[in-house]
Amino acid sequence: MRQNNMVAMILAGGRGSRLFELTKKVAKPAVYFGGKYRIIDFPLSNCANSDVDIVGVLTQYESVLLNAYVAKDQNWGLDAKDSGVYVLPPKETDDAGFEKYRGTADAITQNIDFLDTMEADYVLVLSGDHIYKMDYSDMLNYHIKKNAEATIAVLGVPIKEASRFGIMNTDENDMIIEFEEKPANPKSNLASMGIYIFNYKTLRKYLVADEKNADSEHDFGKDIIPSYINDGKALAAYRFKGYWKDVGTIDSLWEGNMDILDPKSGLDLSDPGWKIYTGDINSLPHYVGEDAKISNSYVNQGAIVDGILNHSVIFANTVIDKGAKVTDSVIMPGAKIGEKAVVTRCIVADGVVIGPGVKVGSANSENIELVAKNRNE
Amino acid sequence: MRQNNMVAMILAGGRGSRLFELTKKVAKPAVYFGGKYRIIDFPLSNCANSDVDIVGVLTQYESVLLNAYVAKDQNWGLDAKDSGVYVLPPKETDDAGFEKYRGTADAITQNIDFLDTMEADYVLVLSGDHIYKMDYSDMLNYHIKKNAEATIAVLGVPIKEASRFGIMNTDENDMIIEFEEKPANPKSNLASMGIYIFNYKTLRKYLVADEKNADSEHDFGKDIIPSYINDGKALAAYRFKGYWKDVGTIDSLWEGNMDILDPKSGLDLSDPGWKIYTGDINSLPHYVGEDAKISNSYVNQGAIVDGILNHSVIFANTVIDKGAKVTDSVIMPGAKIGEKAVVTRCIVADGVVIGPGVKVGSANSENIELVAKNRNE
Amino acid sequence: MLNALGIINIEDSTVNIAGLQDYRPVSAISILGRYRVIDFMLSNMTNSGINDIQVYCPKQPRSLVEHLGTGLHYNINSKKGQLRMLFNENATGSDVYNNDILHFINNIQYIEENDKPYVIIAPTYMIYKVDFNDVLESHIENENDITVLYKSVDNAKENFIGCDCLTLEKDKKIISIEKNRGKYKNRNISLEAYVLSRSLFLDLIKLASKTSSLFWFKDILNDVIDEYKVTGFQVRGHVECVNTLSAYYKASMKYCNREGVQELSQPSWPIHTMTSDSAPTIYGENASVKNSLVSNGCTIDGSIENCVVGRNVTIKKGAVLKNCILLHNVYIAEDVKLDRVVVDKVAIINHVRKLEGSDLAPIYVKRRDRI
Amino acid sequence: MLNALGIINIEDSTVNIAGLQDYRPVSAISILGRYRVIDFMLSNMTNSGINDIQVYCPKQPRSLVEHLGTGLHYNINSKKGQLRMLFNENATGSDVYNNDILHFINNIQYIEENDKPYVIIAPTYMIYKVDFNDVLESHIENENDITVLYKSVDNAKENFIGCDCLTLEKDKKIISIEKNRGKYKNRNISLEAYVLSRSLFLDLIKLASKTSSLFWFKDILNDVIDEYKVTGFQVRGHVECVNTLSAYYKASMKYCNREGVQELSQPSWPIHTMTSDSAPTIYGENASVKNSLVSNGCTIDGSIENCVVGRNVTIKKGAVLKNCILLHNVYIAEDVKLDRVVVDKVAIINHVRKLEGSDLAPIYVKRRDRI
Repeated sequence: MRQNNMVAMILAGGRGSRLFELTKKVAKPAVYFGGKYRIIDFPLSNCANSDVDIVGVLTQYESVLLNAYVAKDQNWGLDAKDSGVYVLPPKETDDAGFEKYRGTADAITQNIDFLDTMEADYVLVLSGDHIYKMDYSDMLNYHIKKNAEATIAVLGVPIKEASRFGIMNTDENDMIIEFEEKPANPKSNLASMGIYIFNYKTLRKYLVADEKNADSEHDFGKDIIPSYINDGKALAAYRFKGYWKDVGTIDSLWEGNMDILDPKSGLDLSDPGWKIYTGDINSLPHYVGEDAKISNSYVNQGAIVDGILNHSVIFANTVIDKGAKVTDSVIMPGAKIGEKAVVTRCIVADGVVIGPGVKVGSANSENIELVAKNRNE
Repeated sequence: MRQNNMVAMILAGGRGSRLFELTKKVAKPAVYFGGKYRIIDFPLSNCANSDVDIVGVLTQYESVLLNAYVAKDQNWGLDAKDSGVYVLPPKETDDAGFEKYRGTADAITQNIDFLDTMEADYVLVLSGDHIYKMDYSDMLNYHIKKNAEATIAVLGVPIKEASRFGIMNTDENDMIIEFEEKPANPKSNLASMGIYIFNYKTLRKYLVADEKNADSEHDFGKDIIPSYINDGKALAAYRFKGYWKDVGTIDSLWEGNMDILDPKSGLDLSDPGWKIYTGDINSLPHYVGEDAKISNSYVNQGAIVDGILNHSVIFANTVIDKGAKVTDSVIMPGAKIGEKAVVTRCIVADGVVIGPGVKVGSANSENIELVAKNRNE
Repeated sequence: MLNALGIINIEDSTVNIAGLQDYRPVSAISILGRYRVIDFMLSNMTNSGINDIQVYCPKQPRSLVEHLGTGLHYNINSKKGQLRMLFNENATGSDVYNNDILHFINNIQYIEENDKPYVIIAPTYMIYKVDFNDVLESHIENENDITVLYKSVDNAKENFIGCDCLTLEKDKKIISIEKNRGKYKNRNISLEAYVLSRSLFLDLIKLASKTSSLFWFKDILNDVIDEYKVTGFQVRGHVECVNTLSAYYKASMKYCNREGVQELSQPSWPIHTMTSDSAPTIYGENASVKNSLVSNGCTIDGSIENCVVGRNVTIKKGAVLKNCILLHNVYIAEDVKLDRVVVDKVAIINHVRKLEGSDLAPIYVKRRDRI
Repeated sequence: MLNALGIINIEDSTVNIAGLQDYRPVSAISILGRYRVIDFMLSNMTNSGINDIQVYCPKQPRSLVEHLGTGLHYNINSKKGQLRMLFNENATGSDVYNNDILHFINNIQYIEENDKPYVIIAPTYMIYKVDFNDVLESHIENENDITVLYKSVDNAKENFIGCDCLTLEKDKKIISIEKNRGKYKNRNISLEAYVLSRSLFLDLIKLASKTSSLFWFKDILNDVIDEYKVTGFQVRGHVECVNTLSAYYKASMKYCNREGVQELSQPSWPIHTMTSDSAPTIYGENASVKNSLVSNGCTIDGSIENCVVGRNVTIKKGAVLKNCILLHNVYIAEDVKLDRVVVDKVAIINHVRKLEGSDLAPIYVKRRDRI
């Protein structure tokens, strides 16, 4: 029985419309990343590695696959007796109508029953679509040491880009005195990462009040945090140093994948002390054929590579046939690249077949091409 | 990898309004039963014991606790790699609005994606609120032997009660030729138990068609089965012999509990070959004190009994204090019966405290009393 | 997470639970109806947040392997954490050499490759509650080299025989360790549970192994007591030492009352175990039960008083049991009378009409016996 | 569910995988990068719907206990089913007596108390695919007393040495069993996998135990072959017998090509194993890889050809490996040249610049060796 029971709530309802066809069938957090993983494996593995044993995943959009995926809590070792990953869809209550989550804060409000049942002392609010490794137990220790009501993880960004983010202005003790959403003239470069720790007791009161507030958008950044600041609650900024990336567009998803191939990026998935866990698949080690050439690439089990790979990320159960040439690309699970096909600066979606000799993408393209349908010419 | 992949879908959305306060906080399938269990443990344990490894639980009403409960699939041993219990709430789809299940068939229709993902060959439709033990693999073998498109489990009921049920009229081979909902003049005594096996491929077509039918109530009994009969599909009746009970009212819930105490009822929960599994709790064996008298009763671990029990069912973590007298009653988890209190023909809901000396219920009452609030006088 | 490697140690020959121990290691003996002895120390470790635990297994590991599984029911994360069972794979033929040091040496790579800074070692046969966070905190604050858990007792004449006792200075520094031979009433009993850095632990087991092939860890500790800062940490609350059949019997009886039950039923400190999914217990028309702990799955139609009853036990009408401990699946036929008897699992008492032991020498009925 | 108890048997001394077998039982030896030898037979059993399996464990059970866990990754229901590990708890000092019959006798209560009508026994060192539903169906249809799985081979001069071979009548009744001493090319090799009723199995192990304390199950089978209807069942597809280091090497190489990979990658018959959650493998600028099976977690910047590479292996720039099998966590330094070498786990090859074995005698580099 833990003394500091911190329950994580992952906001995984994002429609991810800028990922286009990749999110036609699955919600954004279930999109594939890094040769082996899905995006949501990152916050879930961070939880497991940080001893956060109870995780609610708040889903809403087209989430059959996402729900089924996170329900297998043993993937992240979260199947011990008092652990668990719980799928939390918007719910019908006894007296209210049946409605979807109206905002990030509303998503938590609708699950107050869940947090009560789990006897949360602290609530850790996470987003389901960022790639990073963070020890939330360190953040909790910091939160406790700071005697804060809420702690927000922040990342130093280049000051000229700061106006694209929610910016936290802090005092000399790193306590937050002001929050500005996308300020024209940022006073600080500390961007909110959308990662919050709240003392549940206080948060619960604010959420209940917020629910009744007709003017509220029920959002943490827009409503709850400003209320805390107004009321003079102690709000700490927790500085994170390390790799962090929002992979919300095709280009940034591609960049995140390529970062694995760059030792300088800071994204290391092979640290045995902080593994990223994911669903297990039945497949042999990958097989590299007689005619393969592979350099600077990341290849998962179950792949069959007989072609030429250069600076690419290859998921499980793919086939790269003889003479095919894959450069600067991401090939998602089950995709097949036919003989002598040429794939350059592309993300090939799962299950897509590129016919023999077909060329997709270009070395000089401005944007990465998403190949979401079979190509025979 | 199983050749005959049968996926179970448990309809667990029932509001259970005739169970009154017991379903204020939890959905009917999560209501306690039998000293240790919840109602939904019965279909879930039947699945586990019948080698049905993938179970969808279709919930909608006030289901935080039910969802969290069934999500711990290891409770029923359904946590092996290709097994799982999946919570399936009504969903928002890409193009449609967000709506709750409109009927039993609609609940399955909305989860066609799930059944497709799980590569179902057969779909076993179950209800979440019946108490019985059934080997669904025997029913599947029968279904296959009968070469049926659908098989419906039926129970022989006294003919004079048959007009309260959905009645299956069958030919000499037990193939269903007619279905009558609550017929005034029943031609047969074979009542549908609401347990169906469908060949998924055919069912999928009927469900898709039914979804578009504006006149349909999207119900298996009212719409899908009649369509099958109209189209001359082979529909088999599977005769079930054994204990079966719908525990949808306070009186029937009480009767079900009392049936455990009656060796003649046919409800035996102690068969090591067909265990009913449930969530594990941390508690010692039950403790029986110096002044206790117990006869004809069923007592779970974690109870402390220092009073007098007669013909009663006692759940975990209850206290029956010195001199208290509990007769013909069901005491749900965490309830406390104070010194010299007298409880007769009652269901005392979980966590309820009956003060010292207080009398509830009566030996001559027509109905069982549900005690859902603390009583101090 | 507590940043220490938990080590569940084996016990030496001072522990001898006659009868019960013939069939399984002490750690796997049933206690209080639904637990095994090891559940108490494992729950101490996992409730303290230790997620990485090595269990050293004596011979006859089957029941322990089955009971522990992968540790999910003790709340050990199955990916980040590990409940590892280690066997004395190169055991020597003569049991006298198969001490804890040999176990550690035979598995030393798994201690060396661990990344935790501290180890917390404890045997299973001492039953008590301790939060190892408090122990480790005190260990670090006091800059101890080795912290030894102990309990001041005033009943050492009859209990804890063969256990180590500590002589402490005022600041709790331990200046000597000797065996309790029952000479004095008041003693600081060592619980044989130690906190130290992993590197010092490795040094000590290597040193022990070089010093004598008969040495146990407690022997090397005694040898080096002057070289290190070895300090006692007193455990609060009640300690039971289960090192003989009568101690096992007494410990069981100590918890068989409402206070004992409440002491072990604190929601903040659950005792984890493997569930057997038995149904509740059914009491018949003729049952009479007083001051007893009764597990699930029993069918009781006889009379019991001051008994601890394991799961799936049947007690027929007319049977009268007083002060007995029944392990699981025991069958007691009609009209059998038992007093102060420990009945091992799956035994059937049918033809014997009466058995009577004493507190100091309860009668033991063998596993699967039919008498 | 297949209504039979699965029994994973130990192997006799004809199986001797030099080197690898020093550290773990044959069943726990790594094969094809991410599997253990036992995975193939266990997957046969669970894919056939057997949910109740006993694994008899030889000495050194640690790696097997960890690999098997509670069997969730083999799809064994954790409540209704059971993957039970049974130890030779009363093993005798002399290994010659520690045959399968003694293991069975020492655990006979777990066979007696089982409720399945049939048992299906198989060792792990024969690797093939079989659906036991077909075998059991044929066993019942033919009214066999005992069904013996076999494979007709035409390479028995060099392979399957020491294995049993069957002489069959036309209706596949087995009339005699003899050892394969490599005299003939064509042989019906017994896979030492048997289907029989649980009651006959119990009779035979008791009979064997009475007949001779050196008897294995296959010996008693030979003794009673005229008394029962003992019939062969031929397994389709390819059988690999991993009974020596060179057989292990050859079997690994047999699957190291696109056809081999596809043969083992049938979605309808997955090979289950315990995942280690390694990241994908990273290939550097200088990597050159041909015809190799490469597990996850590797960092490869050297050159490999015809190799089977376990997880978390590092191969530095300039290293050239041909026809090698590397177990997990092996480190190959720059410019090392290896040909026909089997490198056990966690070994580091640094100072030795060149090693060259042969197909018949591949070189074996020891576990945790630093050379």
